[in-house]
Amino acid sequence: MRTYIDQIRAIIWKDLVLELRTRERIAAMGAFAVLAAILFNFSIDTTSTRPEDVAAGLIWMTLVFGGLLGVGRTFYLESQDNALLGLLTSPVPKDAIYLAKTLANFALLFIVSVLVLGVFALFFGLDLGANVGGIILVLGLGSLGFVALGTLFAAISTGTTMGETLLPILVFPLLVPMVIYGVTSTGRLIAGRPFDEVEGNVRMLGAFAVAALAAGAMLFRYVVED
Amino acid sequence: MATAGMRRGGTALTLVGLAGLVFVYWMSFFWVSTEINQGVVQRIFYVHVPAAWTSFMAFGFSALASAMYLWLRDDRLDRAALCAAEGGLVFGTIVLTTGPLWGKIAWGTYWTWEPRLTLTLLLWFIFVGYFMVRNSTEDPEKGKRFAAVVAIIGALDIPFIHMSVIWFRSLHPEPVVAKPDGPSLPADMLTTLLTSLAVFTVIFLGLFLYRYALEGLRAEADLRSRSTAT
Amino acid sequence: MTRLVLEAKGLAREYGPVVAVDDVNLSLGEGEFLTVFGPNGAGKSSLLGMLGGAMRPTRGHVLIRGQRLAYSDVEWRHQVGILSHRGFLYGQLTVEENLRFYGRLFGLTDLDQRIPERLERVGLADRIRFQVRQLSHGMRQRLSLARALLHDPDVILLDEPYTGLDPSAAGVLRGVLAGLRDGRRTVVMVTHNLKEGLELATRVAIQVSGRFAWEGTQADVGGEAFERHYHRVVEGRS
Amino acid sequence: MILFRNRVWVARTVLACALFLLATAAVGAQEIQGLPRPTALASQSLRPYWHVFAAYAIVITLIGGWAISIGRRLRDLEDRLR
Repeated sequence: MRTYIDQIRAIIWKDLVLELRTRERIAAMGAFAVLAAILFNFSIDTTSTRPEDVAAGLIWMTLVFGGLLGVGRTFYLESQDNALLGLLTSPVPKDAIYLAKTLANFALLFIVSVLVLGVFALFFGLDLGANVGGIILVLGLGSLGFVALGTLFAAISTGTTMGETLLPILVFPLLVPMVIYGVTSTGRLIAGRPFDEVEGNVRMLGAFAVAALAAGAMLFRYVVED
Repeated sequence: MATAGMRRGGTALTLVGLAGLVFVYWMSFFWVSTEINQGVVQRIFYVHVPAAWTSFMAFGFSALASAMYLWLRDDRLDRAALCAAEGGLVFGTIVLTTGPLWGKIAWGTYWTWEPRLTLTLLLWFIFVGYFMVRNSTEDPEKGKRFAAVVAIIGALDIPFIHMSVIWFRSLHPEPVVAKPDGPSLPADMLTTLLTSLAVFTVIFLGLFLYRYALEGLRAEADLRSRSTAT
Repeated sequence: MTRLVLEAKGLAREYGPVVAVDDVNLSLGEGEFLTVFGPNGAGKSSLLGMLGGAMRPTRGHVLIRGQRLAYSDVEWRHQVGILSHRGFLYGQLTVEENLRFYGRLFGLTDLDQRIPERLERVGLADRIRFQVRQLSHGMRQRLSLARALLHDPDVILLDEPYTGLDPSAAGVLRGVLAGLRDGRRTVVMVTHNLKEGLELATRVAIQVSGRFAWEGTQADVGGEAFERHYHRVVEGRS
Repeated sequence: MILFRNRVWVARTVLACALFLLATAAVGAQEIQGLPRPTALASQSLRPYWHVFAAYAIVITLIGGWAISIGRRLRDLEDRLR
């Protein structure tokens, strides 16, 4: 068990150090988030819609598309110099590889989601007030569910000849529950409603994330098998 | 040869099913009475509901066979999953086209994000992904595993999708057959519906076997081309 | 009779209708160095992948020290070191970080002694703080070798290790590989380069269309004559 | 042999067409039957009939299309094997 955790930690550490040195994915996701916020801002007719009414949906869309950008490249990191094979021929259980990769992606996406929230709050003039903690929790759980599915399917799409183009086709239908629960609860929290009101949604988001993680850990071995 | 038997059986079942379909058409046009509130458009129900049932069954079976395939690694299971998935897509397409035709008259709109319709649409897309993944790997074995994973994850996601889309107000008619206090349909409508359910199931099984025979033949062809290549 | 280390029984691998490896049987004892020759597409890399536990055999199985291994078995990877012409290294990590990462994956605890010692052996001790992308191809290959040997495996698998190396780098690699013949380890190398493959081998096999078309020992290989023999075997079978 | 296979092909096509025509005729018959009916139905246009007709035609087309496509693929494969 101790080795298992240490192996997970080693892979997370490796992924984050690589990300810190290249800043490839975080820069792409961050830039995408800010630019999307700017475009969204101009895509709304403020005379007919109040920005805060649509902010929740746009935040989640930014997160989903931006996340896809970063998560899709998870395994390209490994494919330069065939390092994935090195990983697979070391005595690490496949589920540990999956969990580590997912958690490293989660760290990145969570940072991006907080950034997205900040940027939208700034551009759309949202008054988050006392609900900031709740919103961040919701975004965190959503990110976790997203990367849990995203990492698994990134491994699949990387293994196909279609590559990243396949990723959205595979994950978008599966992400519907997450988007529904996430958007409704974020929207209500932005509107200043108490956290109790969205507790059920948050639970469902959590359940979705946990189920996705469990399924991913179970099935990942069949994806990377050669 | 097993494949040839499968093929004959499939053809026979399909012909029985198609004859049954003619009968169902006759029943729903000439025999069953017109529903009082919705009028004649309610007759779509006799093909829509059985198609939905068949496609769900097919997708469920595909996911199950996929899981068994990953476990046992028997190619026959993968072939079964593939054939069921194809059938699921065909019947799913029936659901997704007949539903709006009915909805336009009954609800006044072709499409609504009604839970069961949404679920069918998403399942349909998940299984489109199943075929895209399958056909875009260089190593066919890899494609089989990837597709199996897609089918399983899709099946696991169904409860979540179902619960989440229910958050939208449901416009879909309440279940009329599978209810605790017995079916609420008039007897002749119920008979028509149940006959149609049986007929659709038989058609699916027949075409499934027929399709399965095709995959079996393909596997034989692969085997043969291999022995001549080396 | 030396003790058996690596065995393969009826190993086969198919990619759909394509047969990459077809019914290969092996048994190698301690100190043996097997070189598998074969043209491109003969299934050499697939064979090595199955021996290393990176690839699931379609049929057959691998044994290490008499123990039959399951594909999902984690333990087996402790006993195998793999060196391919692709290094399994991360360009943005330093030499030390790369080794430390793999060391942690193998659950090694004495990395502070082990890493300098291994780097000394491959002559990279002075590059320990360099990022891998700053190293030449030859140095990278030596680092990969240090990585493959980090956990002291009994079985070492080499996949075209000389590919892309200049003569001097190849010379260094040759020296280190020669050091592997210490009587305890078992080495399997696959290559299509006859000269490099014969230097260290105690046993030789020629793989064509997935099968071992010819097997022999170093003694059966008579210098110049082997090249003609090789071509005859390859053309005869493919 | 080819003749035989063609005959299967023709039989299938004829069957599909027959079912299609039957559906059309059935709708027409129902229309005539349905027309004199009073009240709720009389106020509706003929549009529902067309929707029913289209739905039933889609069912036939898709099921028949799938069957025909399987048959075609089977034949292609057999030709290749021969």
